[in-house]
Amino acid sequence: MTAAAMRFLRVAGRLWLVPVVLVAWEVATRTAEDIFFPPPTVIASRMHELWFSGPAQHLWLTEGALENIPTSLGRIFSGWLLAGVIGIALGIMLGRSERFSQFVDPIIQFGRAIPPPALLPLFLALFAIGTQMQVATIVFGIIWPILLNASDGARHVDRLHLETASAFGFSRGQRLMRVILPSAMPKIFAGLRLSLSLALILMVISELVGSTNGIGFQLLDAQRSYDYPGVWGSIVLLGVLGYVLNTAFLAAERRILSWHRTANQTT
Amino acid sequence: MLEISNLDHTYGSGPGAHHALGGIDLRVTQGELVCIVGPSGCGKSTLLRSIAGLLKPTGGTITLNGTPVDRTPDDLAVVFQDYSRSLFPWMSVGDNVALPLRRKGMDRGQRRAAAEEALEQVGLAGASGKYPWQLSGGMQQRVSIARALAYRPSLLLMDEPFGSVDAQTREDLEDLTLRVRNHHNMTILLITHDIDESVYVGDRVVVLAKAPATVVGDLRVDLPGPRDQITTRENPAFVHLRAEVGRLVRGMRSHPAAAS
Amino acid sequence: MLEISNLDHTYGSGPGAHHALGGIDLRVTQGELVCIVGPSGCGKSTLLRSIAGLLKPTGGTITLNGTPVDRTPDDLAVVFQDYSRSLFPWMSVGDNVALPLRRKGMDRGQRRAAAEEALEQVGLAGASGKYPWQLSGGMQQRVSIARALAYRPSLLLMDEPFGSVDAQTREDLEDLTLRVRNHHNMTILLITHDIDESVYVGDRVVVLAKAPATVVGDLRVDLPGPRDQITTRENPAFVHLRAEVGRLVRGMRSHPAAAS
Amino acid sequence: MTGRSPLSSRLLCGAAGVAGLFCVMELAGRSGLIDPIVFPLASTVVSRAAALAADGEFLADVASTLGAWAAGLLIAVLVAVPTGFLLGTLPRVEAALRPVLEFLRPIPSVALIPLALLLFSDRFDMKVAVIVYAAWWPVLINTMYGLKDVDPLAKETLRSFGFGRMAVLWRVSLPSTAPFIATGVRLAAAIALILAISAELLAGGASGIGTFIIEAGGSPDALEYIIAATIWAGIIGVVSNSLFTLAERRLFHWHLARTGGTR
Amino acid sequence: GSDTPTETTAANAGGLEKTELTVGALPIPDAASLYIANKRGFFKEEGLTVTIETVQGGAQAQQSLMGGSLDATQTNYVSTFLAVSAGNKLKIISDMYQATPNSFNLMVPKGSDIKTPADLKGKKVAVNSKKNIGTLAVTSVLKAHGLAETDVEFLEFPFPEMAGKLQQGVVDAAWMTEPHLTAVQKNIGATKLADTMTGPTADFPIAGVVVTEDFASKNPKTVAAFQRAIAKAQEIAAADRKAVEEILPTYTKIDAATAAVITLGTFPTSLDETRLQRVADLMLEQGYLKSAISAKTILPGASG
Ligand SMILES: Nc1ncnc2c1ncn2[C@@H]1O[C@H](COP(=O)(O)OP(=O)(O)OP(=O)(O)O)[C@@H](O)[C@H]1O
Ligand SMILES: Nc1ncnc2c1ncn2[C@@H]1O[C@H](COP(=O)(O)OP(=O)(O)OP(=O)(O)O)[C@@H](O)[C@H]1O
Ligand SMILES: [Mg+2]
Ligand SMILES: [Mg+2]
Repeated sequence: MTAAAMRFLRVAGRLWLVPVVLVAWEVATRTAEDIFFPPPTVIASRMHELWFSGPAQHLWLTEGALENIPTSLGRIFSGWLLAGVIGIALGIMLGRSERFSQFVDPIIQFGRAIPPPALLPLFLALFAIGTQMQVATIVFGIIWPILLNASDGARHVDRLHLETASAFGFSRGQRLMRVILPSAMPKIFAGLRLSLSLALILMVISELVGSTNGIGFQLLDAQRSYDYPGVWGSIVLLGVLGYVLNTAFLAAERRILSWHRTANQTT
Repeated sequence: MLEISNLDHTYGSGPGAHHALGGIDLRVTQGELVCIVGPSGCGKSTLLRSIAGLLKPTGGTITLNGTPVDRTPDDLAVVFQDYSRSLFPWMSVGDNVALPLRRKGMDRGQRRAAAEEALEQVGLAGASGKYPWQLSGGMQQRVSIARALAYRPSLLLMDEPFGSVDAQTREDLEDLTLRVRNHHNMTILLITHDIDESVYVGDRVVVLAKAPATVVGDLRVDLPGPRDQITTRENPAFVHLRAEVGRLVRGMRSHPAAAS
Repeated sequence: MLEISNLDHTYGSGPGAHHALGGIDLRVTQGELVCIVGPSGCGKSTLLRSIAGLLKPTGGTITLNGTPVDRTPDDLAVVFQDYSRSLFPWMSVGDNVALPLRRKGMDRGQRRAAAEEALEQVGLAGASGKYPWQLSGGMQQRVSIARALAYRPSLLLMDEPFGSVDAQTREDLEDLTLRVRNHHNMTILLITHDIDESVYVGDRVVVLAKAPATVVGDLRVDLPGPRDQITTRENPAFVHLRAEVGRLVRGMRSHPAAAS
Repeated sequence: MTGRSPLSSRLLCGAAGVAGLFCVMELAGRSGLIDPIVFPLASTVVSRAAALAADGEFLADVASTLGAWAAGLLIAVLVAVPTGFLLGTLPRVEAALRPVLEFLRPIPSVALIPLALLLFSDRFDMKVAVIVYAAWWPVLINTMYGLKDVDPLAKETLRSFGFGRMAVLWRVSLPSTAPFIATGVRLAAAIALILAISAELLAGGASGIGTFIIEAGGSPDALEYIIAATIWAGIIGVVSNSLFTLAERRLFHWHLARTGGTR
Repeated sequence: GSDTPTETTAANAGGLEKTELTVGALPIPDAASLYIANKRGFFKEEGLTVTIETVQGGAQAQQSLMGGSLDATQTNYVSTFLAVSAGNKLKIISDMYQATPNSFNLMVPKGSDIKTPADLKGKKVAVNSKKNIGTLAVTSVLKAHGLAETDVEFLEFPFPEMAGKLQQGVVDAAWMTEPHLTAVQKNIGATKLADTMTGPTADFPIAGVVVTEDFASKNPKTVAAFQRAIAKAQEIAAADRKAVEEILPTYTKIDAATAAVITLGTFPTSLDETRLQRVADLMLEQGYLKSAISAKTILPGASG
């Protein structure tokens, strides 16, 4: 068998469940005939109409797609990256400094339990309306898994690894970059993966207030126009985006954590 | 150089407490190689960890070059008993060895070369690109020895460093340790269970008794140098000393003076 | 009982591949204690893991009592080289030892008693309530020996089981192993780096050569039993065998027949 | 370790931290950095929150939210942990389900509330369903990542004694993954609370913190009420997290002892 | 729960199909008569046990209707017509609230340059929800001043946050209702730019009670009983402002003092087809509806 055919079979093997689910969904919705639950084909044609029926020179993307999807993606990425940097830095500080964690922990646990929409007024007060405020909302909403997992990972580094580091007089930087960070990495990645999809969710929430574009805004717009295929279309778009982002993430993770995968492989 | 007086350590507290070290006095001079022997679980590793500043003893003092040890002293290297867990699985063997050398102000190329050399010395030429978990137990142990030797510390602490290698390799590593020590005037504390080894390699052999650990013997090894695996071990003085240490470890005192 | 023929194993593939076992043939009969010696990194642990069914060799066959080993055989126990990682940190020492006994259908009380007894035999009476990480390296090693012995397997695989204990304890453990073997007619494969030990304890000594591992020597140890630490080691046959094994490990062939 | 009780020092430091934040917020309000019209003064909000503690109706709201929260969290954990084990140990199943799961994961639970409204005729069920949907992800993901972190030698040890897959899963994988699962549960606990409140906020109902916020929305002092209620949500978060942490410390003392937990 | 068995018997004597109703209501003055009817026992008299649940907005409440967690709900008419045009089968069973002058105003911050609605060209206007009564009313004001809907940018903010947005200059004008209207004048000195309930929106119908068509056809007697009770309460609310002021603090966080000063709408006492038709017509005119809807089709009795 050729390599291409092998690859095809592998991908097919991975995705076989998708058509099954789609067909089941179509059949179920067609029999139920509920206007709230349009069949996937209807959703697909609405999605096509909304986003993919543009002119060829725009890669068949409509103006709506070009306006809303990139803006939303921009918000997601900047929010996620910011949350990653802040979350890892703060998480490691919390994990490694008992003192610091004693002072800050209650505030963090407090912040974690606050519904992000409830803090919108504060963000609206602190940040300029629009992208800045939305990114702030996303960061606030998704930072917790990264923060918690990072601080957990940093707190529970194998003691002997740390002792080795001190015995050889590792500098603070080396200790951090070479010992603590790599050994917390698997947990940090779990956090990053969780918050990547949370970022999509928070993007929607942040676009619900005072916003004029974005996927979340479109979702809201469809909702209040009672455009059910449109609502479902936005949801499907989010799901597809999430799937794509997650796949890219896993590919990156596989490269970065390769030692981890093979080291812990069982035979 | 190293002065330990009345060192005492108790693990935990309450009914589950364990009194591991019971007042240890020890003095090691610059450039000496002191072997520490004693029954399993007597407190050798505990002593070593205290000297390395990794464990805060509950009593007594340790001073190194005049300053009390309350954190890990500079210019120290340790070969841990649990060598496999002390290697970083996310780094290649070469990086594991080269990493501490950053402290020595070496540049990338120098570090790499020094790591390669150290690995070759322990018989692991060509393994530097592998990961620790791709090596056998004995090879991992040798990586951790290479890491310590490449670092050229002024004080080297080794906790049963040659336990997982075959006899031939063990002898090579003993000789390597002696050579490196002589070249770089290191002070070495070496824990071992092999009495022959302790006499062969040490300038002094310190014998610890069990629970809580105390020094029950401190024998000077007066063997002609340079040592040699065959001639030294045939030396009558060697045979005598080894019997003496053996008796001490087994709890029979050779002569009153040796008792603490 | 155990038949290994033309066993071959290569780790990985492509340029980073490592050919660890290069066609090993070995036959062990019921009740035999076979010692395996060989240079560090030659493939001893790999061989052991294959027999235990923990690793699927890339070539050759292993049959145990007539059935090919493709998964972990029943009634087997292993003392791993990396003993500290093979103990479960979330269980007390007693529970660690008692856990496998569930497979033997013992009730709680019996398990507990058997564990206590095994721990006492390895010199750890009273440690059963502690956690593994509260013990010294040698004590942990003894716990993993106690766990294997308490299980009374029909096939026992031991990978450098006495490497981290002092000479006295080592001798005691050697004798304990022999006693338990005789009582329960176990078959034992024991990897060791101590040539004296291999001759003292083994019915046969198998010598492996390096990279890829092959059997270069297979010596029958014909020493009068019961063995005794003092008299056996003084026996001229012992001294001769030990020199022979030593030569084999060092790569000098004693006589043409021993070469593969 | 210092001589004084770690618990009391924890409380003291935590209180100091909270007091610090309070002062910063109050100052920001008083100095005009944050206009009190836009975001009320910290002191106003805190006194409003304190007054709520004596408000029987609000306490009933809190109880109602907590009920849905606890039920949702419990179900989420009970579903996610076995699923995580299934997916973590059967790579083929994981590969087949992954596209579907990864498609579902980023769908905002908030967007699903209207659908949940259509599907459930009981408000409590609806809330619980939405909570389970959102809260099971962190537990699932952490379980799967934790499983990857299990020491293979520990598993091999048990296998060598002839234990089967299930026994290895139960006796090695579960205990060594447990601390990481616990982190997932703590993450999920906060998310569950957020979802409980959001569901009430969007769907309304007879009682609940979210319903309280809707009612407050008609008031001229709405912001104060909303933020005061939010403070209670935060307090619930702190308390539940402390309980979880306490439980973790007791259950996983071995984990702390082996890792650099006390350093 | 049905606490008094005698009443259940009475209800069954009346032949009611369903005696226990869960009704959604927003915590705003519009819903006053529901609470008055409940408090004064008008529902009980009709053999109904009514539980009022707070809802956040019309759209979610309609979904709860479909899902079955609500039997009836308060909703505004613009949402209702939008829903009906999308294919939802709904029936309006009672009219509850109607605009009066100054009950829904466009506000600008103190000292704003915007003096008339014509100055709004290119400015930002806050509404609580787009494509709803707010944008509809503001647009009709704009039209009266020669502007179109697209000449301003509408931004969505919850009513309580609008004061802050005006103050910060995030928006140039805000469409608000009571009690926020009173509060924003008092707190930041905002001033009224225009009353949005004039001209085509004068006395505009705002809110009523809806049920699903299915519910209406299966429970005609229950619906009738409900209508009678609400009508009684509407009459009280329409005639006696004190009654409304009293009931407001019981289901909203509006205190008695505020309740006494805010501008209230009126409480119509009958369900009138032609009045409702105005909403549909204005929506059609402004493009909210793609095709005309006859109000008659969404009143009980007519099959939609
Ligand atoms: N973390 C700990 N908590 C409680 N007790 C401990 C701990 N670590 C070690 N001990 C106890 O202290 C004693 C000495 O331990 P140590 O590791 O120093 O022994 P050792 O001399 O190095 O033994 P070995 O030769 O077996 O390695 C042992 O009895 C052990 O049980
Ligand atoms: N997971 C692995 N991946 C790649 N190579 C491996 C792996 N495990 C072992 N090896 C290689 O296989 C060879 C044999 O290893 P093994 O552990 O069997 O040696 P050993 O005889 O037990 O040595 P020692 O006495 O040092 O324990 C070594 O050269 C090692 O580098
Ligand atoms: Mg030790
Ligand atoms: Mg090995």
